[in-house]
Amino acid sequence: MLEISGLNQFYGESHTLWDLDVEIPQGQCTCVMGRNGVGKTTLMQCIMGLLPLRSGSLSYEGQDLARLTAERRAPLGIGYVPQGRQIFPLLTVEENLRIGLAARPDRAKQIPGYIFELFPVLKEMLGRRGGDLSGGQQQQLAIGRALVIDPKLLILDEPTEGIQPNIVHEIGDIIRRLMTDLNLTVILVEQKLPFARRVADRFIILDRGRLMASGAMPDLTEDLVKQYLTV
Amino acid sequence: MPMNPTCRSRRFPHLGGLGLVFGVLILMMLPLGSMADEIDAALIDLSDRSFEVKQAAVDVIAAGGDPRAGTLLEALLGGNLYARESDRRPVLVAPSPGGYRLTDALDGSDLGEVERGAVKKITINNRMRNQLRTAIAALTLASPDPEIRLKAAQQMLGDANPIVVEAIRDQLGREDDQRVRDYLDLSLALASLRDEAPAARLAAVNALSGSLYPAARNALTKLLSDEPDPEVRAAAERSLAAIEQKLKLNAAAETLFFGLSLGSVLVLAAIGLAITFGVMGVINMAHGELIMIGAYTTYLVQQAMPGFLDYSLFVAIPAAFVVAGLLGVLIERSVIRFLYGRPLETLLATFGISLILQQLVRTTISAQNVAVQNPSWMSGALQINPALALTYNRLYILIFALMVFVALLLILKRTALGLQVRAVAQNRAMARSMGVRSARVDALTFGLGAGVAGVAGVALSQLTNVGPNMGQAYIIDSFMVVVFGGVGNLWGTLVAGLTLGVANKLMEPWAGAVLAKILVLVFIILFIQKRPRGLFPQRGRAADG
Amino acid sequence: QSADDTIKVGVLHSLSGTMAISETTLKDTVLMLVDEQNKKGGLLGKNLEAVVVDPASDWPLFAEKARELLTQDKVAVVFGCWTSVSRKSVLPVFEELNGLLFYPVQYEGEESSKNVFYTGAAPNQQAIPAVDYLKNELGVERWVLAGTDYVYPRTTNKILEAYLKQNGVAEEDIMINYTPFGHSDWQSIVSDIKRFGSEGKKTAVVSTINGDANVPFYKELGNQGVSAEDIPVIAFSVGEEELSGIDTKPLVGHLAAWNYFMSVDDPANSSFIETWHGFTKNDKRVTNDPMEAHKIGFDLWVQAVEKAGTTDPDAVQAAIIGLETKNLTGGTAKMLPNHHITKPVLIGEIQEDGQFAVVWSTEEEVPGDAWSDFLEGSKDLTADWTPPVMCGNFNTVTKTCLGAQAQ
Amino acid sequence: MGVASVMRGDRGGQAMLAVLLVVAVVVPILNLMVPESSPWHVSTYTVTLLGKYLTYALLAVAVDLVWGYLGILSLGHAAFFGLGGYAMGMYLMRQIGDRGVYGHPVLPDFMVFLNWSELPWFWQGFDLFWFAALMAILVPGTLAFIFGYLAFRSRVTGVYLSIMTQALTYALMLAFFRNEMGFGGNNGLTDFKDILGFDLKSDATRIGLFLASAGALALGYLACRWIVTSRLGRVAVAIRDAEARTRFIGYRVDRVKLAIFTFSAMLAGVAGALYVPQVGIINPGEFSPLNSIELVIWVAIGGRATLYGAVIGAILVNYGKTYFTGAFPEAWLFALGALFVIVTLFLPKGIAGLVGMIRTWRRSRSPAESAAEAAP
Amino acid sequence: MKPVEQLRESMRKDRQWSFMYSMLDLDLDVSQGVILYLEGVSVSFDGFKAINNLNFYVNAGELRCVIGPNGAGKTTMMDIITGKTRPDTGSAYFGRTIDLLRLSEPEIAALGVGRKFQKPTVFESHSVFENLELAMAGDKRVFPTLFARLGGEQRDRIHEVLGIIGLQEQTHREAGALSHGQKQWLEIGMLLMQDPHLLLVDEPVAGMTHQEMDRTAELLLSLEGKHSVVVVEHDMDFVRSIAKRVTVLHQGSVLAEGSMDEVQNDPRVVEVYLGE
Ligand SMILES: Nc1ncnc2c1ncn2[C@@H]1O[C@H](COP(=O)(O)OP(=O)(O)OP(=O)(O)O)[C@@H](O)[C@H]1O
Ligand SMILES: Nc1ncnc2c1ncn2[C@@H]1O[C@H](COP(=O)(O)OP(=O)(O)OP(=O)(O)O)[C@@H](O)[C@H]1O
Ligand SMILES: [Mg+2]
Ligand SMILES: [Mg+2]
Repeated sequence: MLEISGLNQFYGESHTLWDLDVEIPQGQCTCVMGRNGVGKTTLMQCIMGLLPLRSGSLSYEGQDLARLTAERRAPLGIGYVPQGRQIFPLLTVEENLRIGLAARPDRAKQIPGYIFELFPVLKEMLGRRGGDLSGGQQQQLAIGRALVIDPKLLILDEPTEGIQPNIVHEIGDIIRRLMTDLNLTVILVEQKLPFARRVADRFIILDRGRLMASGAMPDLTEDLVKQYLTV
Repeated sequence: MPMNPTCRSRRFPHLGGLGLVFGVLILMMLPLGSMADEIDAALIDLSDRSFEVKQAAVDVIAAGGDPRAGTLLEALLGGNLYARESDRRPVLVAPSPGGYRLTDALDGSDLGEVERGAVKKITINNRMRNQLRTAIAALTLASPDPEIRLKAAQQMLGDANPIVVEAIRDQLGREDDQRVRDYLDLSLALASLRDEAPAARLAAVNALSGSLYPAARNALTKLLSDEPDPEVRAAAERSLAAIEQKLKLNAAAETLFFGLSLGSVLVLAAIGLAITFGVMGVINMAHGELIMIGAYTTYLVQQAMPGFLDYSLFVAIPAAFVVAGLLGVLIERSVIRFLYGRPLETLLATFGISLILQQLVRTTISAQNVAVQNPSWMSGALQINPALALTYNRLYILIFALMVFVALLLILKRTALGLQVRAVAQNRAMARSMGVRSARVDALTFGLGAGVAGVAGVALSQLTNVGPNMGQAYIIDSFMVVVFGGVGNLWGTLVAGLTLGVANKLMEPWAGAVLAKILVLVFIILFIQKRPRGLFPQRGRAADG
Repeated sequence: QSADDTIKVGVLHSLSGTMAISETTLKDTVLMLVDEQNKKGGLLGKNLEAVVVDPASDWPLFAEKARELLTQDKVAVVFGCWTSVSRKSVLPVFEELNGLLFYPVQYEGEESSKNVFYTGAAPNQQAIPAVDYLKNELGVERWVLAGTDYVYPRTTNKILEAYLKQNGVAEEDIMINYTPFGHSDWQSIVSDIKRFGSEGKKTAVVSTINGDANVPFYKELGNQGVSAEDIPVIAFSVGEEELSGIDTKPLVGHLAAWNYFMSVDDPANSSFIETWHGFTKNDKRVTNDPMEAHKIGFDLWVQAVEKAGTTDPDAVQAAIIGLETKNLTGGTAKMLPNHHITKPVLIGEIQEDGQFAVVWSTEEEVPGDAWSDFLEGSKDLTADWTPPVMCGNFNTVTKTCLGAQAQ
Repeated sequence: MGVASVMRGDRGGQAMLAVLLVVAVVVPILNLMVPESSPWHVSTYTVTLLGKYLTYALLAVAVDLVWGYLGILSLGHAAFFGLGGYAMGMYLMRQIGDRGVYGHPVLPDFMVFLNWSELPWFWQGFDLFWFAALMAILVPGTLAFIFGYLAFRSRVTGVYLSIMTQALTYALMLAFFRNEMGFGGNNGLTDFKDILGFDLKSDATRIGLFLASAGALALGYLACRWIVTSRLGRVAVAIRDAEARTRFIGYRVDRVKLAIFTFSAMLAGVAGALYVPQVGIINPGEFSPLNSIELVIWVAIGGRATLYGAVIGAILVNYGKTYFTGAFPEAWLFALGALFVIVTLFLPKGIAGLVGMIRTWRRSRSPAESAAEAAP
Repeated sequence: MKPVEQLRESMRKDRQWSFMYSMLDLDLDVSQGVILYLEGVSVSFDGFKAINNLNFYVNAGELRCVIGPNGAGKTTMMDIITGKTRPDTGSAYFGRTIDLLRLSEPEIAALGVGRKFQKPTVFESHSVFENLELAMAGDKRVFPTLFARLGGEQRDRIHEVLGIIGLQEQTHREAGALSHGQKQWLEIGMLLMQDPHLLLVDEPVAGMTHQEMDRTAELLLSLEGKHSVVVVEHDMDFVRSIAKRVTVLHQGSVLAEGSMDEVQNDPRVVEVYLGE
């Protein structure tokens, strides 16, 4: 579904991502792992087009993503739940959700109802400013917002951060369900092994901006964990 | 030389009018023929250099009783009367291919075509204008057209001459138009104040109670100063008190209107900024110049359609919106789009743009102000009562400001653009990730703000100067209004503008214009201490960081 | 070097900022005068060269630019300034460097410098005759003195107030009102004027409202239905140029007092207007009073230079006093020892075409008076820049020269 | 703390001070000792101009201190500058003595003219230089203190604060325009004769004022440097970036702001006091809100939060103005406007940032060199 | 409040002249063994009751975990303690004597209440080192700060903390360029530098790996005894590893309180929070 090859990224002069070659297979959930500051978020932002690439290519369903601006990627069906939630703080919950409607291929005028089923809090808080929500509520809103655009590829950057345990659990289920129901492909950035193991099909491990290992989830050995995920 | 000596009175020029009416009424009874020569001479005198000679001539012509004298005098008053250079005969002119086509002013006969230099306009002065109006009034009080009679009655209001009073009484007997009757009644009451009989005076005093005509108040005040009869005095005092009371109420209403009207100007000037600055966060120092561009568009539109002044504004409003809006888009695409996320630098760049635009107007049009005309429906006033009139231009601008406000509110609250622009302003990267085409949204929004500024320029051109500096006059106030109202809140801008306008006007009578302004500024500074984020603050967790 | 065969003429008028509206025209005027003079063969066999700078309506910048003109460009004379504050700002510079400044705008008086020639009207050449006209010809008994809050209106109004009171006008029949620069909301003030004028006595407004504030003022008058017949307004700062920015229909009949009107029928004026139209390649451009003042000032300077045979400031100062030139309204302007000139006073009524029709004029020219006779502090002062007095503020009672010139 | 420690790491500032020192030594020599005919002569015109630029530079430094480091976009500094200027102007007015046009021994001309019979109370004491000098600092300082106390206590921040400072300036402008205020109305104070007994028209006095300005700039610069290199300076930047957070680690934001804002206002007052004798006039136009905006622009052009950038910006823009208004009197606004736009677009960090940009550019061209540079 | 009272309130000496009047002089009184008292506290926003008659006590030297569903009011409670939000009713005392509701945020901070925010906020244009330096305990009034110099001991302390938070390599990097997790650590470091009596730690391990979590747990446990710590966290593994006493908030008030086991087995807690 998404093929990344030879990707290099710089913040000013500091080389953050080094010659990444990653493949995200269709219909599966790929978990991106690594310690703090290895470049996971940076990679996601590159995929979303929020950061300029130094070199490399991104091919999404055969299309060259790198040549498209960020706002042209969402309509292709890429939904993004960024790290740190990035709610529009002064828009109401409803407005936060509506923003994505314009990018839907079917031009729907209504927020899909299943989102409220997934996150009932959002329904209760429809008229409240996004910025006023509690951290966990905001995180739920962020996921809901990404779903509004009816994505084919969903990028989740640490989506469970700050969410209460029962909902975390539920989010795991939701992800799996969406993948089967909507034939969704998911890229998940996650630090928490149990969750990652439960939800993801595949993993890739980054360290200092380089791809260190990848494979099917069961292949994630304690060795790898020790080497790349512990300090 | 004038035949009526009172005309030359220096101390009491208005007696010129009086004497004239006197003359008219007397001479109406004389046989017409004996006057003919004198009138002929008077017609020649109209083009004399001396205004005294002219005035005397007008007296003669008016007294001549010629049925066409009214038309001639009207033409003179309207500045349409010319004198033929060859024989100084007064003529009416109509432009024609070769110059002017002349008609005799008195008998209406066609005098052929001449070149432009062959006739000279007959100028009149202030005093003559007064004289002419009174003369025309006297000639037209009995006119069949009630509108003309009404004008005449208004003109004669308060005239104390007994013969005039007689004529008024006469007319009242057969007058059937209520508005005219009111004026005539009032005139008679004013006249009766001077009656010998206290009872008559008393009746007149009571009739005048609460009348808002300045003439009534003045007459009562004057009466009080020398009225011997205690009963009449008491009544006059009462009447006067009633008048004062009503005047006060009217004055309060007037002040409120002035305040709202000033406020609406502030709102109009600021509302475009409420978008470019309030919503988008661009510190747009060129906002004033966008207003200026709108005003110049009005000017150019009027130049382009000289015959259709009354419709010009309807063309100018969309034109200004488009011109200023496109300019806004141009500014946004060429400069501002590189500066998002660096709001303070937009200040710098737009300040530079404002300098360039000012100078551009100076070099391409002129450094002087240009004359933007008021369509006829924008001039004059809606007379609520004799003491309270709402000027049309202010009234329309107030309404217009509210319309613009509502339109913008709908755009921002009800359209996708409104939502998207707010999203982009709050978090550009995230908005783009959601598929919002931020470049388009920015350009459209800035264009909208600029276009609204242009539209404001159309309105302001009706009130004030149109010149290269006009933008500078509004920029400070506009920022003040937007900030005072609370950045990002359109309602805030409306309420802030109107509040500041009314506050200013409430203070102006006792503090004077300058001090009032200073006090309003101090008030704003102190008020902000209580509400550090304006009247309608952005609230919630996000706002207080 | 070319500097030797040209004589430089400095032009110190704001081309940007608030005053550009009025001053750019004067810059063009001086350029035209220089051009005309060069066509006539220049001066002292040399070509004139105009040096234009832009003090940008910024008063300290005026002083800086004056110094630049005098020391860097070494101009022989400067034509410039409009506002009083700009003149006050450059005055010390001209005195220090002994330059020559021709100042073309009507002003408040109370000044006479060795280095400045005041070719605009002093208060006695504008204000007092105007009030006389209103009083005598229109029978005005109540007065509104409305002005912008700065020196010129303050002075003029003070002089007028003193003058009116001397003429038996009661305190309560005078209303004084000051507004800030660029005041644009005249609703309350016009309404007050209307009320003040509706109390039975013939009322007139004497307006020293400056610049931009006039347009909204007149528009408001028109809209509130204050016609010239009810309450005439006589203005001292509204000329043809200002009117060209206003829709004049509602203003017909209001008055202005100046020393020149474009509409004056005089051959000199016609040819001036023709030259102006030719120079600006625009036959819609109007002429106005300060332009005439520059024209007179320029002619007098040229004559003085020719008489002195040099552009040396001292020589020109000495030579110019007493020189005469034709003004554009059929009279003569004479440079007086107090550095002011003689001027006729004309009163005009605004016409629909934006021109003024002269309705009254003084029989002969009025000599400009630097120090008003109606002000306490200055009634004993005179200015005389001829020997033996050689003083700009000479106290005729104590026979001393006051102030800085004393040293 | 020594000058050396304060200036450590401030290459731009070191260069700026060095240039300032050279100019302060060379210009007087070239003005006073070199004959006018020599091409090396520096005219008095130039000296005065330079002196003026230096006072502007000091003002810009004051603005940069509060804007660059504390994040307060003050549009009120023109007012502090103006107040300092008025204090000095009042002293200079009193020095005129009976040399005014009306020859009144005490009252300035405009008061005689307005029929004032005695000196208003607020003019008392201004015949003494030390008093006027003190006032030039204290009046702006006090105003800034009161204003700041109210505003910072109420947590007025961001554009709200900017616009309030602008309202303050605007109110002061209108107030000073009023003739009743007793500060000469629109004409302001002018026609000064001498300062401390020295004739203002003499070259030596001008040089003196020029040197005083240079000295004030140097001292002001060092003082600001000292503040920004202290921990308080770091707190200021912390406030700029995350005001609320700063509170939660225990700093009283309002007091930090108040202290620095007041100091900056005093500095602006000093600049104003030095400005007035050199340009010869102070009038309410100095309070114009647009002046304040222009001032901010000097700082932005030079480079915000560098201090020396403010100096460069002030001098550059004003030199540009002087030059353009003479060279292209009818088109100079195009040039100035374009300058503003171009600097913003191409030099996001102002002129001070140019050095950094060139360095990066050089490095990106020759990576080998940069590696060598980074090694030690 | 009646106008008169309002006036009196605004004229109160400690308000009017608060800049001359140092609250720092007050001593923290924990003689009852309790360092924080929240009693009957309620807050509502636009009619929504975020905190509802909350009673909450923390003992001196205690490490307390607070859990509860999203939106239960945990962050809001911290806002109240640190002076960011004023409650509508109720009282908040720090020790027996110090009324937190009368103090401003910096005063509270100066008294020894430190806080790590849920969303990491660090001083982006300062280096990591400077961030720590600014947070360091000490006299934070204007003039002392102006003249403050960094002593050797203080420098050592900063380096020690840098070690604890694992950011030695980043010492001179701008904090703005740190990754999310690194910022979390920096926040913790700043909190340590403040050396407060009471630490309020809002979601410290969000975005951390398991091992980092363990380190954080160790760190917090090491503070216990000398400091009082309130930790809010949703990661149950983490909570389990440090918790002695746990408070569960729900809809703005305390739902349950007790040992981890008690709480975990409380059916109400399971229902609203933990899940099966
Ligand atoms: N805006 C920036 N400018 C410069 N460097 C940055 C910027 N953002 C991140 N970095 C650096 O790039 C590296 C990768 O950051 P990134 O945010 O991608 O990490 P991450 O893997 O998502 O970490 P975490 O698990 O903490 O979220 C880090 O070392 C960080 O310091
Ligand atoms: N300023 C505000 N305006 C409106 N509602 C608010 C405001 N602040 C908080 N709330 C509401 O109060 C409730 C409590 O929020 P709080 O942030 O304290 O929750 P929390 O317990 O910290 O949740 P989380 O675990 O998700 O961080 C939430 O429902 C939130 O929406
Ligand atoms: Mg990350
Ligand atoms: Mg929370």
